[in-house]
Amino acid sequence: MSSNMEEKPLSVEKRLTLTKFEIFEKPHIIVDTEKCSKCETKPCIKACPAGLYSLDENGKLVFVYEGCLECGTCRLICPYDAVSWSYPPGGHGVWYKFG
Amino acid sequence: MAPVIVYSEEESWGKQLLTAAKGLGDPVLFTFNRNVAEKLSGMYTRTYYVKTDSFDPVAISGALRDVVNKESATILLFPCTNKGRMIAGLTSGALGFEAITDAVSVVKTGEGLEVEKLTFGGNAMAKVKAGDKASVCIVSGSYKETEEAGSTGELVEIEAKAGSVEVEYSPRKMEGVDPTKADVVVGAGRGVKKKEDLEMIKELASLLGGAWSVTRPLAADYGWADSWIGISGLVISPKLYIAIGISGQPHHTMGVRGAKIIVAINNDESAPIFEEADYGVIGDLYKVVPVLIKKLKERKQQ
Amino acid sequence: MRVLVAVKLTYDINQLKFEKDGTPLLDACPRVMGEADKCALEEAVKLKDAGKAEEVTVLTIGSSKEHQRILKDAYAMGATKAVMVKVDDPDSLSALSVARIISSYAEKTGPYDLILLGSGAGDTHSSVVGPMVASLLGVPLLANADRVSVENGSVTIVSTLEDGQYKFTSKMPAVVTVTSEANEPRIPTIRDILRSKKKPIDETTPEELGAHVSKINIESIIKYEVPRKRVKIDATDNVEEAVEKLIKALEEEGVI
Amino acid sequence: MSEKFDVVVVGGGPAGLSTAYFLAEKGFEPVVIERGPEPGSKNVFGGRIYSYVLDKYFPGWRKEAPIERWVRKERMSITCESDSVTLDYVKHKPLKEDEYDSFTAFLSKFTGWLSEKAEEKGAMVLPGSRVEDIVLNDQGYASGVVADGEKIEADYIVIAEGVNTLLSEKLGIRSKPRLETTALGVKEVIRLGKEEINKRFGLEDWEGVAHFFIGGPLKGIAGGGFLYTMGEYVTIGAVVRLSEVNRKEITMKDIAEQLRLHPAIYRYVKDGVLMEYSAHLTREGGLLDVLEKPYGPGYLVVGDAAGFILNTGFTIRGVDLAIESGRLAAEAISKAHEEGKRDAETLSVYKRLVEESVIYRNLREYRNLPKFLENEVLYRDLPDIACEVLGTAYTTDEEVRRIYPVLMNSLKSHGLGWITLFKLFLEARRSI
Repeated sequence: MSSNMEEKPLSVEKRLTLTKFEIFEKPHIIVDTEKCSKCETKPCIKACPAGLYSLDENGKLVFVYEGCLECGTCRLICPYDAVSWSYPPGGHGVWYKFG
Repeated sequence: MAPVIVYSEEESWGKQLLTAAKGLGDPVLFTFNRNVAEKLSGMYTRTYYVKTDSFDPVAISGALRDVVNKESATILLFPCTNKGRMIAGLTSGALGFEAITDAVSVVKTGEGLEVEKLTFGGNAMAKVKAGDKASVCIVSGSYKETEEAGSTGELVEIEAKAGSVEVEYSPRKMEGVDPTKADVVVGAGRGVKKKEDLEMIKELASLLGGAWSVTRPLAADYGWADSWIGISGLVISPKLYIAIGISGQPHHTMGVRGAKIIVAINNDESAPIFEEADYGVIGDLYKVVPVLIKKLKERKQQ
Repeated sequence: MRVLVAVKLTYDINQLKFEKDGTPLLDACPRVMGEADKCALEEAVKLKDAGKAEEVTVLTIGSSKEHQRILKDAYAMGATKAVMVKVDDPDSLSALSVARIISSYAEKTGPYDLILLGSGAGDTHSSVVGPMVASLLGVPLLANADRVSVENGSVTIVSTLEDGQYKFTSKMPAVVTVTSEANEPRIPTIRDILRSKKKPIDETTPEELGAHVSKINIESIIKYEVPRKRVKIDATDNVEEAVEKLIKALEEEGVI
Repeated sequence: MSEKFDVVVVGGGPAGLSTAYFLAEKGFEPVVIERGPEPGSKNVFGGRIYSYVLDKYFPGWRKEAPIERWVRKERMSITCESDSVTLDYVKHKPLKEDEYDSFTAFLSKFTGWLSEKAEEKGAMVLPGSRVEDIVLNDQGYASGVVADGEKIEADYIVIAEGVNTLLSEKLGIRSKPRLETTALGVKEVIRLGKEEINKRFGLEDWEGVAHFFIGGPLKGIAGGGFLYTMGEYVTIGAVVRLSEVNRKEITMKDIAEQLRLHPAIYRYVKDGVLMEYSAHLTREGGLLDVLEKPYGPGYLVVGDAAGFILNTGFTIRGVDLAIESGRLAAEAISKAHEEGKRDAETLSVYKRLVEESVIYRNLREYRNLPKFLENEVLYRDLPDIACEVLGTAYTTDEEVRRIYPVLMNSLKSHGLGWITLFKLFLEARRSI
């Protein structure tokens, strides 16, 4: 996998492959997407530094937990308290080698 | 010339490794497959055929060791397959030879063997000096198959000593074509959501007159197939490989690097498989594959 | 029964990065206990849990803090003894040298009924060390186990090889190599981790074991890329057009 | 196993490990429970640590801590689309190693070192376990924790969870951080090699640069960018208020790359190898964010979890304050233990100690800064004005270009009058 940088932006997906993860089989963050359907601004999409929140073809909010940097932004920014947020179980999740 | 012993249980491997062996010395074949022995004995200087009822690695390696001693050979070549690695390890351990795996080229120099080999899951290529007594496992596709028949080689039949391992074998249930021999292979990965959806993959494979297979999780975790493509499974080198819904973990891509053309169909633009592909189709496989099948059918009718 | 498990500290190849000139940045690459090795250890600990094994000794070759860490992790998973064979640069040992160290240790501290290893390391993936250990010790090899069962002094494994599925059975002692499909290694609880903290790590050296070792002579190591065309075809909007483009390209390549 | 510990520290970051270090020094046997697979594996910061605190408590640290570079150059840039204005502060006098007052580091590695120090003193560090809850006894005293489903008892609990302190929220002593005073930092680690870094930044040996900037890709956004030189690497990143993300057109996942490709930065990191991408929250409320009662029956709160973090406008200080709060927590627990008590009243000595310490001295001094930093003028107008004025000053051709009229025009076009500027100046004087 190449991480040599060129003069164009690297997608966040690509950048996330450079960070080490010990992914747990179950998600540590659960999003109640029912609540999201009421939310007009959906700030999570803009705010998540890993780009894990997006909309599907039907305009429904989709969240994936693999690649979560555990920053906690979505927990704070969600105006509808739709994000049940916790840390992954011991030994799992993001593993910063530099930090 | 000093003898170079090739271990092979398959015709195609026997021909690839013969090409490699010729550059190193006098090729001698060792096999427990009678068919292979008969077909290839005309190409090798000598062929040892071991009679055995089952694949007991210890018993087979014992027979090979006897042959190595008899021939006073110092270079052994193996296919870089699971079985090849087992026999290479057992034999080299007993003989005190070094074993180098994942080799793509082997050259003899004044100081011994110089081997180029893949490492770090195929992400890197290392050049190593292997000394003068070594077993080398060669990656499929590194050498072209030779068709040259030499003079009628000698065929020696030997018996393997009974081993202590009981072996039960159930052959791979082959639906259609063998991926290791096909010109076209269609591979399915985790992007394929349900087992029933494999039908679409199989249809595409049969339209192209080729074989289908899957990645390791689909075979080992979900049980959708008996074998998989990758460094720990089947290593293939078809003319065309179509990777469908495959992200491209190094262990998978290393198994398909011998392919002439690789096509990847995946909706994740950042999937590493695109780095390994000649043609990367970015799109939903559930939309792309049906259209591909439709167009190929139209093309056939024309 | 006594079980010996050999584990390797491997580079996480998914995290391996390269300098512009292709030199691998190994110093910056995270290292972990081999995935398959961890499954081998899990099999051993399962035997202990089932009351079939009394001793589970875990051995690794190396001398770094990370080697210590994986041995502590092994204790936390349930190993009863951890051994570090001190070698400064274990990655430069040849497969044969590694096998000699493991088999010498087994001979010196044995007999062991079962010697378990991962079927291959995530980084080098040679898969020859287990077979070599078997032949050095002169015991049967059962390799590439997707499933392991031990009953009445015999071990049976199921293995998927190129041409089908094999079931191998043999009396113990035996060497068994385990694939990463064999099980899901346990996640230690805090009490396990707490206990592991207090356990000592035995140290020895290849010399003490009388194992003759040699280094492999690596002349160069460089990023490897198969030259590919990397033509992108966008099928997110117009699938029909994209597929036509693909078929045309494959026709021109002469592969369909 | 019915083991009971003196002290359980939740979180193996700088604050938690320091608490354990100082406790162990006093003869306690603290246990640090860290959810990451190794100490430091969940830690992220910008890149700089101040020396004074280590000088005080860790003799010999300059020889053994994982120091990347000693900071010799401080830079501050106001960045526009195509040009920037930079203030460069360099210490010219040759410095001995023990004279540098700050250094760059990777926090994961630094924390790993702190963990070793704590263990040397006799603390036990248990990575790989997540604390889910604090156990309260009948009298409402914290008496243990639940980690990955198992209960561990202790006389004292120290909460060192960092910015997302879920346990404090569960205890009801803290509410969720507010968007207005919380910022998201994103960061990239780029490998360039030591020699190349020295060449590009005009450095010698292991000297380093700390570079802070506003504007550029962050134009009009309350936040700043940073660049630190590490031994073989450069780290770049941006820190942006969450309320800004809410209000403005800004996509956090792209910010780091926009920063990297901005001409003011790209020239420094060109041809590097990207090694890691990370993100972390930080508090920016200063004194407003500090926990009013960082103590309670049987527990104390330290470091980031207690709000001991300081944004000076140029840099965010956390590690030094975390270490200091760990020392004071150890002090407080030791005192309480001598008296055989664990009630809130006895443990409140911690708060008094903190108030007398370097932590409060600084937080108090900078208490008006967060408000000042909310001024949009700083991010929206200042970069343009600065670049326009200096752009004129340094342009010479046949035209007559005087600076003053340009300044006046520039101010006018940004709708800034003297009164606004004067107010801003007064505010700045009170804050910085």
